[in-house]
Amino acid sequence: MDGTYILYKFILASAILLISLLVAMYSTLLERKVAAFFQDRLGPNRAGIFGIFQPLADGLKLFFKEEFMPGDADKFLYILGPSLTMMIALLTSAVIPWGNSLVIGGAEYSLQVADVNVGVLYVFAILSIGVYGIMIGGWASNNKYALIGAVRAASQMISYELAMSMTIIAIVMMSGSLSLKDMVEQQHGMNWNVWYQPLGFLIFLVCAFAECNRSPFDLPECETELIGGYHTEYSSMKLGFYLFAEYINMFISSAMIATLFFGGYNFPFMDDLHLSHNVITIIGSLVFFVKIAFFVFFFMWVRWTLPRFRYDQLMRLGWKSLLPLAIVNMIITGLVIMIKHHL
Amino acid sequence: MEHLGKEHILVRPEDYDKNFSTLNLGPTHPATHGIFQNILTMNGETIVDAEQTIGYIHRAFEKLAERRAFYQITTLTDRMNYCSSPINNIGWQMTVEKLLGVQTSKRIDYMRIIIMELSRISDHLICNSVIGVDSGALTGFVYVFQEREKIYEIYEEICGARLTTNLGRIGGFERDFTPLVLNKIREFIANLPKVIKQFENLLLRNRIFMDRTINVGGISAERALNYGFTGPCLRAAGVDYDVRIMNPYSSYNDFDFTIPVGTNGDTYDRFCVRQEEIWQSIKLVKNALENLPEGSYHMDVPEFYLPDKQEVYSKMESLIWHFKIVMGEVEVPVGEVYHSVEGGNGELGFYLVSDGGRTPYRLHFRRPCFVYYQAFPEMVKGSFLSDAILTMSSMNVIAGELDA
Amino acid sequence: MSDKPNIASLSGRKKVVSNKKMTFMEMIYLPAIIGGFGITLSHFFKKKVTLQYPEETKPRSEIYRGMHVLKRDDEGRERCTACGLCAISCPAEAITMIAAERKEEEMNLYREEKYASMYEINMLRCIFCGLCEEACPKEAIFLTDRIVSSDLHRGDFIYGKDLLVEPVDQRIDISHRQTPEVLKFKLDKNQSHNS
Amino acid sequence: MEQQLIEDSLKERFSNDIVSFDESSDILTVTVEKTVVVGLIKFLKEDLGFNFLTDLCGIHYPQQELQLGVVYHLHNFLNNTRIRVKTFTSIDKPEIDTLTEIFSAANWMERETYDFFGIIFTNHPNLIRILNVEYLDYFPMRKEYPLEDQTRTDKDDRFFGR
Amino acid sequence: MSQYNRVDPPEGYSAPGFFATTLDKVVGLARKNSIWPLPFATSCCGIEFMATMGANYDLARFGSERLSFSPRQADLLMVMGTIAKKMGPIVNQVYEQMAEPRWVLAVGACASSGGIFDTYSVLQGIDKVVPVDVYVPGCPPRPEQILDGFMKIQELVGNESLRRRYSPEYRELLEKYGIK
Repeated sequence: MDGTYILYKFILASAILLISLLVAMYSTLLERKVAAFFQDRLGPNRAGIFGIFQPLADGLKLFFKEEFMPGDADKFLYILGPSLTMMIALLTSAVIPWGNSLVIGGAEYSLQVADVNVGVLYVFAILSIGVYGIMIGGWASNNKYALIGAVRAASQMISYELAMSMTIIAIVMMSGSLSLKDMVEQQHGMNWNVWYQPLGFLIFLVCAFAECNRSPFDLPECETELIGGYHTEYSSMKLGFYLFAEYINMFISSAMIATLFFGGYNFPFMDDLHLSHNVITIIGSLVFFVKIAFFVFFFMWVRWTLPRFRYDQLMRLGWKSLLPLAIVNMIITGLVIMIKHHL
Repeated sequence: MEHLGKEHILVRPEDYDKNFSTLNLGPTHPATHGIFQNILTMNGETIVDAEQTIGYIHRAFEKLAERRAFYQITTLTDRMNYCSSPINNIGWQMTVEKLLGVQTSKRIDYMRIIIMELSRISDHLICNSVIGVDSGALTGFVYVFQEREKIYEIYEEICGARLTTNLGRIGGFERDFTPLVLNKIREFIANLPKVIKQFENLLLRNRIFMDRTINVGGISAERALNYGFTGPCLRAAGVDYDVRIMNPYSSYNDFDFTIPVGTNGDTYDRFCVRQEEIWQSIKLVKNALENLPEGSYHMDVPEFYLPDKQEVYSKMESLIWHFKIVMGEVEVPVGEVYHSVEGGNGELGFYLVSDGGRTPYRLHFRRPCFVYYQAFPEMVKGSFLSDAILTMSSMNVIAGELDA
Repeated sequence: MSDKPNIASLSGRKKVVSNKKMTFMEMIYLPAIIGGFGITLSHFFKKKVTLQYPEETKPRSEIYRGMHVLKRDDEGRERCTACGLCAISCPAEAITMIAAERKEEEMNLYREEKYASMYEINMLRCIFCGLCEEACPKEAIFLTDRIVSSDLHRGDFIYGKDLLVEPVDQRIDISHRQTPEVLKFKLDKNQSHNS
Repeated sequence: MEQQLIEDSLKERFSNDIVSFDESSDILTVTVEKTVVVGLIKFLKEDLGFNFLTDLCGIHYPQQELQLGVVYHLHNFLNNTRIRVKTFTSIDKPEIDTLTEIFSAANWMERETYDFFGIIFTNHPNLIRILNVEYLDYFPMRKEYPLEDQTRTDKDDRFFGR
Repeated sequence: MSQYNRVDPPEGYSAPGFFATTLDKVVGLARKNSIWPLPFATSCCGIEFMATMGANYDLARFGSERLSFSPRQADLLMVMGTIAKKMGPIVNQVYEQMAEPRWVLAVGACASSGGIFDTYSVLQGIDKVVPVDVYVPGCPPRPEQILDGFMKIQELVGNESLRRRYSPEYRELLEKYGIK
């Protein structure tokens, strides 16, 4: 392995890390602005024009706020919780193909940090660890509301992971690969998976909401019931990590939706433009971010429109509706593939 | 029962060895909207038992009323059910009028109906939108609050204040409706249906919301009556008891309106009943506006209604009367009356005992939500924590009214 | 007769309004959810109603009950005669005053023979109910549409005459708070000693 | 239902214990001995259809022999009649039977009355203070106790007889 | 009367020639624009607070629409409505649970002074149990007044030194209220 390769990976990884953080940071502002606009309000506009410094203000304030540790808390776990959540949220971005490759000086540089050949499995593995951060935090706070929040988060995660994986299996069957890069490559042009898997997309979308603990599945925090849920006892930057992780998760989930169902960095008529490979790659990456932005917006749109589920209804929806539907979807996909294969 | 630590945190020793946990809901929980406490005994997320503590904003209204002159009591009733204070004000004024035997003119009655129905709208708007907030849909709340803001503007134009209005006087109103007021009301009534419709579309037939509310916190008509339910909560259980029709006051019998009822008294029923009552109120305001007779905006109540200012400035007798009224040295009949109006939450009663003095000898408020909130444990037993919160907000417990 | 209520109508105007049966379209969540999206999105592009408060202000009603003013008459004399009716009518007991006898040389300062040498309203206690304005037989105290500003010290809220009495050169117009009859009466020159 | 009819049936049943009838007031008012009040209300509910307890409150007349009173308001929904029942008790031993067996609504109302006036409702399931702090050592609504918070510092009582 | 009301401005802040360090300024600016309130709404003023949060007045413009119902996360305790004596210890406890730096805004007559309720059961102003930074008069105050009070708090926050919250004067003030 030569030095250039390490340098390139290092730059790419830092760039993606930075972008994730930046996007998450500004998602917080976007969320507040979007909420305001949905509600006929203006939203933050005092900190800089359009409230552009609002996230900085929030971050700085949280940073300088008093560190607080409840008397009966488990000290180690209490700190571990938010750190784990934050770390895991950032890990997923490694396997997402942010764009095709750039050719510089004859060498090809892929815009994916790691093209793991079991990328999908990696994502799921990481995502399912994510809930530990919440669980540990909720447990360590030694607060009943936090505990209820943590328990809810854990059970919610388990129920929806299953349906989510089932839909992915259908996709995997179609692409015949577990690598995200391959999956994107197969959706070249307008050949997006969403056209073939509308039901799968719907299920995946719902599960993504549940995995991110976003409304209408925001039971673990659920302000009006559990005050703050798992982060009730957290203050200062530890709280900041939790809130931040939520937005990073949202960003990553949107990226996953775009990658799996909306062709990632592919866009229609990309072959008809007759542009150089590098330009196409850059446009592709931008398109990818537009797609992500739309889904981030969609996440917010849903939050400010719908009431939330009740705990048992959430379980019922997960196990009794989404899981059977996902299985049916999988079987149909299998049948269609089989029939096509034999024709 | 044993107190550990701060007095408001209760731990029952007999629960130590059971697998139940207690959850302290309130007094500063976001869903209590106002202040009261529920100590829930929980089995997982299921509520086994609930124990209520109230009185966190007990302000001694009744004692205070014994030290305040009759005309000053509107400032107290304002702060009782502050979501619909004009109803309380007017209810109190009608109680005194009943004691004095004053019959108000149609114009005053209709003006009162307009104001009372507007405040009923504002009361129900806030309650129903808060059910939305508690179920996680915040946006509808902001939409209807813009309409509430318009009601505030109307109040402000009528009496000069937004929320605690001190509106109306014994024997009528302190000033007439100006054309501006009438215009504002017309405009408001014309615009409101659109917003209500939109609000209903957001929630009413949305399955998530229906699942959250149907068969949640239900109570049978029988139990509801036994618990002294009135208002939307009783009507949701299927009993069409409404003071406006049973004991028509203020010429309510001139108008035709229906009494919406529910079927089994659950949260969804309460939501629907309130929503329909808003529609009925819109109709009532419209009708009352159309038929508003001409005439004076106050009756001749020499004991309480201050003489015209120009007379006070120029005539000695008027000045003396003015002094007498303000000092409270007027002849008030001895006696006792009970008068009730249909408040935002139900039968709002005033039991007034007068000994002829400046102040009431005893004034007891029958506060609807104080009476029916005690059924809360029975209504939430066996349901989930989330249900308890929706039940609580759909009962529209106003702390000011609850604790007096 | 038992506990059981009359299932029939008490009022004869009963109408069941809640329909708990869901149609298939409602069962599958999506139509209502998409409808909801439509509603929120339509608001997204609507003109915002927000008032940018410190920069923009909304005119308050002319009869808004805000901070009090102690009026002077046309010749700049204080109208208040310290009769105490406002203090008695105040439900919050926020008004205190000390009456004093007017001296010969103060004829141009005070309208009546008795005046308030000290007049204080505790603005933190005050509930702006307007009863003092109604009780005043001398057109001396009125509420205005100005608002009392917030402050850092509790003691600073006791407003004395320095803040309450209107400055001679900056009169506050309160005529819209008065009935047309009073305004007409005030035009009457024969009655000018009264008003 | 006619007032007369109610009056007659009550007289027939509780003739010895009824202190007075008052028809002059807005609602038919019956004053009874405290021993029978619960029985009377039960009779009103079960036989005369007064199915709704509108209100229950205390009252204090320091100058009377039986100083403390309880006032009940009942409502017959079907005939739309109301009735007011009063009963009085001495302040030394203020005990009245509870109504919670008949009306669940009476629970908090009685607690409130206890809280304000110190009237003890015997056999009440949970007769503790409801609105006031538990350590309050007097019954604030009795006439002899002051209204004001004694710690108020920003009021000058010298003026106008306050 | 005012000695127990408010935290005095930091020593030397108003003195001539004083100027805050850059960090102080920046943090002050950040804090000022990100005040997360804990709405302690008990009665009427709470409804006006809802109006302030609503579309017409929109407290969010100041970066404060994120209500923190958990005291740990809040910067500003907004006490709105009557605080009865039964409630007093709870206000104190909530204040105690808040993480530094914290400010208190007493909204409305009842919270500030007891208002019309000069009765045996009502606390005559929350400054009896917690130190108050800004009082907002009115019963209830208009949303404009609440915003005014809020901006006063912002001013206070923006001008405060980073370290003041650990100063001996501040500790002494808290000790007066029995807060460690």
